[in-house]
Amino acid sequence: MIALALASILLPTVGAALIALSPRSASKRLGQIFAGLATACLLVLAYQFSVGGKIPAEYSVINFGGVEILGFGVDTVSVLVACAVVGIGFLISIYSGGYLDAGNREHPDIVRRRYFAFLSLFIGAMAGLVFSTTVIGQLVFFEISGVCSWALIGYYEKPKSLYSAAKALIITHIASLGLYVAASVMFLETHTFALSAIGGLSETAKTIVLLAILVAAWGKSAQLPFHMWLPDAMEAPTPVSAYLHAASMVKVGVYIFARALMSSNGAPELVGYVCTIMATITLVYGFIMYLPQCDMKRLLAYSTITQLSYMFLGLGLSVFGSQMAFNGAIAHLFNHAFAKTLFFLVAGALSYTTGTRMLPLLRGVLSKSPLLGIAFVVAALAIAGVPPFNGFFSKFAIFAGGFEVAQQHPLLMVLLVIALLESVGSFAWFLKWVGWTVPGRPSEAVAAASPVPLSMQIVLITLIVMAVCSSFIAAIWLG
Amino acid sequence: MSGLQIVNGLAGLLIVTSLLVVVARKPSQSAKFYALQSLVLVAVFVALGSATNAPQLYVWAAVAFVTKVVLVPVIMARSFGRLSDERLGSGERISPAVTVLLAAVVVLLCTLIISGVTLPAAAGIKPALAISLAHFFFGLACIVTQRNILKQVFGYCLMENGSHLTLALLAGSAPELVEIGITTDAVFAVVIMVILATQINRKLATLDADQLTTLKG
Amino acid sequence: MPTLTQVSLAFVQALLLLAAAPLFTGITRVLRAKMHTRRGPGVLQDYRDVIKLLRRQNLQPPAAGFAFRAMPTVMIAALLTIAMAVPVLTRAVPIPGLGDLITVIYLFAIVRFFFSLSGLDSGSSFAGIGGSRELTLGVLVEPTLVLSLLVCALLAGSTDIGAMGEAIATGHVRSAGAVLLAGAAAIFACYFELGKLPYDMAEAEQELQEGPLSEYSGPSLALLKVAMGFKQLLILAFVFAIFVPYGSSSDTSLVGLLIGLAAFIAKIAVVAVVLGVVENSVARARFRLTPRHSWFGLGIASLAFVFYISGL
Amino acid sequence: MVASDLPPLLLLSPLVFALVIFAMPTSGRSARLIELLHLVSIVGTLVLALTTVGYVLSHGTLVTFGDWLMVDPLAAIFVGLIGVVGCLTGFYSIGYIRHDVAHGELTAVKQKLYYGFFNLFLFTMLLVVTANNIVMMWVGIEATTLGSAFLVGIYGKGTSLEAAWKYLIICSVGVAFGLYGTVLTFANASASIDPHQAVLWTSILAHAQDLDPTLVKIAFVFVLIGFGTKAGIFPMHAWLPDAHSEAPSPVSGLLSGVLLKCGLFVIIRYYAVTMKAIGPEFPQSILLVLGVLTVAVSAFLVFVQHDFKRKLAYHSIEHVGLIVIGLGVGGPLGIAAALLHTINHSFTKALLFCGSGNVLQKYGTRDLRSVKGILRTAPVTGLFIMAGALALAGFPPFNVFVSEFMVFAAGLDAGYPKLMILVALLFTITVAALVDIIAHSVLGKAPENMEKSDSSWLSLAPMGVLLALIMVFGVAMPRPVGDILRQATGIVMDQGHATATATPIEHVAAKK
Repeated sequence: MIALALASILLPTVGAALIALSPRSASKRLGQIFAGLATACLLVLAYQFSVGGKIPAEYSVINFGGVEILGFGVDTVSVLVACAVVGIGFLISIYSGGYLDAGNREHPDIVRRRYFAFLSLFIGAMAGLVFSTTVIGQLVFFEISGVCSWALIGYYEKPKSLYSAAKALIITHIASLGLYVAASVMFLETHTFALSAIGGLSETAKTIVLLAILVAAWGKSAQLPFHMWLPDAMEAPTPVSAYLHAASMVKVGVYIFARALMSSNGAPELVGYVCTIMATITLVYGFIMYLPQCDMKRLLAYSTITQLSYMFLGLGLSVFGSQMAFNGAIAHLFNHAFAKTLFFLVAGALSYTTGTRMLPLLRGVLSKSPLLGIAFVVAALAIAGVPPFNGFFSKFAIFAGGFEVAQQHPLLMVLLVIALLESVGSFAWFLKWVGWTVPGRPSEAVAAASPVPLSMQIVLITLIVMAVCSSFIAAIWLG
Repeated sequence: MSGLQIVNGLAGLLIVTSLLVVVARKPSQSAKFYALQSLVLVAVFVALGSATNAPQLYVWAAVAFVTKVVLVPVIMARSFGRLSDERLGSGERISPAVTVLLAAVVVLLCTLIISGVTLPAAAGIKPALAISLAHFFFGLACIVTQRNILKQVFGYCLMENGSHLTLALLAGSAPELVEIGITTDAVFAVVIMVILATQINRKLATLDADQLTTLKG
Repeated sequence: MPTLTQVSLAFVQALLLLAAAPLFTGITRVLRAKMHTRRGPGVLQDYRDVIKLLRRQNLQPPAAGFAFRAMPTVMIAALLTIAMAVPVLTRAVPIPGLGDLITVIYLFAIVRFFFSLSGLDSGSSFAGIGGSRELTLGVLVEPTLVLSLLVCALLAGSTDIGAMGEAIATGHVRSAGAVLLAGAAAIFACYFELGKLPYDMAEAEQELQEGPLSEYSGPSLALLKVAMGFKQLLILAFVFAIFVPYGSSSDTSLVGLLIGLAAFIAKIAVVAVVLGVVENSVARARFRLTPRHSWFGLGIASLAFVFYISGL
Repeated sequence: MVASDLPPLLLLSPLVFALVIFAMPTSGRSARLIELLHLVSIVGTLVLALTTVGYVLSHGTLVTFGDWLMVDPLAAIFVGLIGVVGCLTGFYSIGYIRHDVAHGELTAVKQKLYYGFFNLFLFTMLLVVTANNIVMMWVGIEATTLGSAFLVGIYGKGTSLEAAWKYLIICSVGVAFGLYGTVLTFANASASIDPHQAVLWTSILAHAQDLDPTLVKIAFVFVLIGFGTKAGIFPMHAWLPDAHSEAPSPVSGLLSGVLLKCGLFVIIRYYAVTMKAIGPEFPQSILLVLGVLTVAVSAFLVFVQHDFKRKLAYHSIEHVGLIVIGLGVGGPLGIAAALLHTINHSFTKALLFCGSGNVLQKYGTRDLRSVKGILRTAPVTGLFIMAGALALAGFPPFNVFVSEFMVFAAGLDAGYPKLMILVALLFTITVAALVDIIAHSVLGKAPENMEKSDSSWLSLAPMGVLLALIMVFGVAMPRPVGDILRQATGIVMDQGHATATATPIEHVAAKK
């Protein structure tokens, strides 16, 4: 199994190197092939793992002076998340093949090697991060993914996009100091970097390590006070935005914190309070920022921030003893990946065909392009948490788990009520835009739209299916 | 006066001569004063050698005489005479009067510092030791307060003389090879500085350190 | 109590110096004329001037007050006291106790004080400026002089001028460097006091530093003229006594005194020549530059002091 | 050949070649011959250096030439560094200087002098690190200034002469402080041991507890000022950006990669003595303060520079600051981290300076505002610069990440959490500065009429080797390097061989 996990990390990395060395025309195919291979590996791994009875396993990869520097672990959570991030990476690669061409109305472009090289490397780094069992390993992949996101956000090389890219890099790099601290403290306390050692730390050290990791997680997941890079990062090509904000970059934060909690063997309540309170604050902030947005991508950016807050809320609640909230958070991570990717790709498809992302200009999508219209509706409802779409189930789990533990913790009750209100509010707001955009007579921009390329259509359909099914997959998988 | 008192007295003369080096109008004049100063240094070596019965100091004295009294001043006088910068003027940042006061302050401070040293070798020669340290810093002050780059070379020479004196005072028994190594290095340093100053004067037609400010930031 | 010999020696010495003052200025004038390759007035010209002035009427400006009137007398008196205090022919001070360094310095200060005061008191603006300049110069030079002589006194272990000269001449001081520096500074300061080029031209009365003289006439002026030369002579004697007492007699025997006199005259002659050369090789410095130079002197003096402290 | 001949041979090889090169006639035909001689010299030096290091690793410290020369594991690190970086930048020089001669920026005479002084410079640096005699150490450092001042000013332009002058004066003056410190230490030691032994670092260290504490303190301050000037520690760094930016690029690489480290090497030697004589508190607090100041000042200066090489130069200052912080933090972990960072920074900075050389020759300017699209005009160079800049910014999997992390961990261990976080934030500023280089110069729109052509393989090959080294040290540090670092740390801590067998990591474990 470890061979498959390693393959899923190394294949995209090798692919990135190959793309850098081969001629430009081959870069698209190479990127797609290697992402596909990695996805295949993971699917096989998932199959073997579930057949084998889902027994967690860990493997040391690099040791120095008797200390494990890099190790990989396979368990239910890592396999599930890895499948999502790599699989979506593969879908994005396919979609990008159609998106980045001269027919793009908003950004006519020929594809450059840089794009697929970094995308490939990104996929590899994400897989590495997910499987990593040491803090230092997480840190390494954390930083690599930071560099990749920087390269991809700045892809168009306009001053604005370069600025946004640097901003994302610097803010997440500052946040990564949390991981530095966590790794150092752990090493100095226990002489190992293994995540499993968190459980054996003293209470104070554990609090420090968890809070430090939480800071790093906030940075990557664009939670307050590190949120400001995310809306700017919309300068990236839309498929990249989709990957960054749905499946990869922002999920890094949630994931490393989730892993730390899993290994912590009972986290201090302080960590839970900090996490839930900040999540709620971010939630409210994100919702308020919905209201003035007209650019579809910026709207989605703030929506991402709030959805991530739900995950942190779930993780924070799990500190008080709710396994359901934890599973809900992980499931939400998985579900949101598909739903948000879909939404971004719809936005991308709209800008590809119509040349604009401004919601007020977009009306009557359904009649012009039924696929895009349906995808828009599905994505919006999934994000807003309407059954039977996936977002509903994981959010429900988080709330259910939350109310369960809130009996003993009145403060949590307040936070949950606020979150619930936000949930209703965002549902209303998304409904408003669905009503505006999807039905009716096509507006000028929509009427003049070009057809959606085949590769993009395939990806959209896959994602629509996943937006319905993913929560069931997650529920079955996590048991 | 005892032998060590002579050493101390001569050390005092070093400061006086270095003042002359710094205050002198023309670099070629400074070179002559520098030769004088080095002569005093040689005298200190000889006096110290006889006072502490350390014959290797005579070798030092001989080496210093050849290099510092003859070689370096001759090189300087010959090459500096040819360089000129009309706009520079005296090139002092502070007036000679302040320079002298500065020297006084430096000597005073160094005396205070040296008074804390308990090394047995320093027992009878603390004043000279203070002077050697002061001489070192005075050379540094010369580099800082003079705009004329040729004067800065003299500043370096003064610093070097200061540390040389310390070496002789505290460690007269060092192997000769050490002393020869240091002296050779110093001579080379001066030669390279002279070459470079000549090139600068030829290329940029200036000797003013304040004109050398193209590189900033 | 001083003995009779001592007192008489002091008086003789003082009167001798007073009498020789016009001669001294006359000689320097002649020397200068020679160096200019011109024929100046003779050596005795200053005596003739004094005698002529003594016969004139003593006038004073209407605004002038007491200080103006008293100044010539005070100046001559103070200078005569100095002349009795400074060892000239002998190593030792003629009247013990009087030849104290501090006394002498203050007597010189009194001279300067009255000299400038009279300028201010005369009511003439020209003389007033001269007076204030004289004071400025005092402020600039005095510290150097005091500091450097203080170092010498500390080194010699006494403030008695004779004892200082003795100690320095025989090398019984701890620090040669400090003595050299202090000597240099003191001599430098004294050069200011001499009122020679490049800082002043004592005999050219229109020069501003001599401004206080401009309102005097008749016998007062004669006294002042003599006093100016007298002062120069005394300053030299003072310097000689401390730094170059060689040749002066160590007892009060007649032969010794005569030898001392001869040595003194020789020293004066040498200095006169040197001064002449210096005066002819430099131009008059602007008054503005004077502080810079005097600061340099102060620097040297402080360096000497530091040398003393560090025990060099 | 006996092993004790190795250090003298190592020293003689570049010296002799330098003299031979100086003695060559300067006709057009001899240029190739001189290049060949130079090549033989640098490769010979590399081989000898690595042999020496290997010997030290397997047989322990090598002392020879009447105890005046010594290669212990600490020195071996620097010997190896000089060998590797010297050889690679020397090799890079061939293509670079050929280009300059072809474009009339250098004459044939200058070309000969360049190679002569280059080898002389290598010799002087080797002299510093192999010296056991502290006075010889000083002589070596001073000689490095004299040897390299010519290299800095070789173009003979106004700016390069100015840079050479500043370099010469500031370093000579600084190093004069070093001499004073050396003399004080020597005098201090000769009070308790035989003067002929008192010049030897080993015997001073052995008798460190007999030294006069006041003098040790004064001497350490002098040494720090003196050799810190050479190392580029704030506030004595003023010469560094000028010299680095005006020197030919391979020389900049050598200055930044190795020369600064030679200054640090001497400081480390005295640091060991001082720690043993008066305990770690005094030297460590000074080092920490200076280190943090250095990092703080240079971080902002890196950011505002537009000149490529000046930016890199300030960056070198910052990393020197980090090494000093590592030393100041102390403990086995801090010192090992500092030493490792020394190695890592050398490789990375040499790579980037070589890259800047390619850029300079391609674009004719070092101004980053007018250099655009390197990746399009010179793809391989662009790729190297990109990798180098990311490595320097401390991103994994490159080597700088490892040692930066170690310094950080050591700082937390020693109880300076706030300080370390401050330093880490300051380093973030330079991350911004470095990605800025990539964003605006490596990427970006290439100038219209510039054809796509990379530098010759002569220039690219050594850069490739450097990048490979960077990757190797980042991903899997070779075991011998780990061993030698551990032994060197033991020397600095003066714990002899008894405890030096434990890894730095095990040291920490043992402490708990």
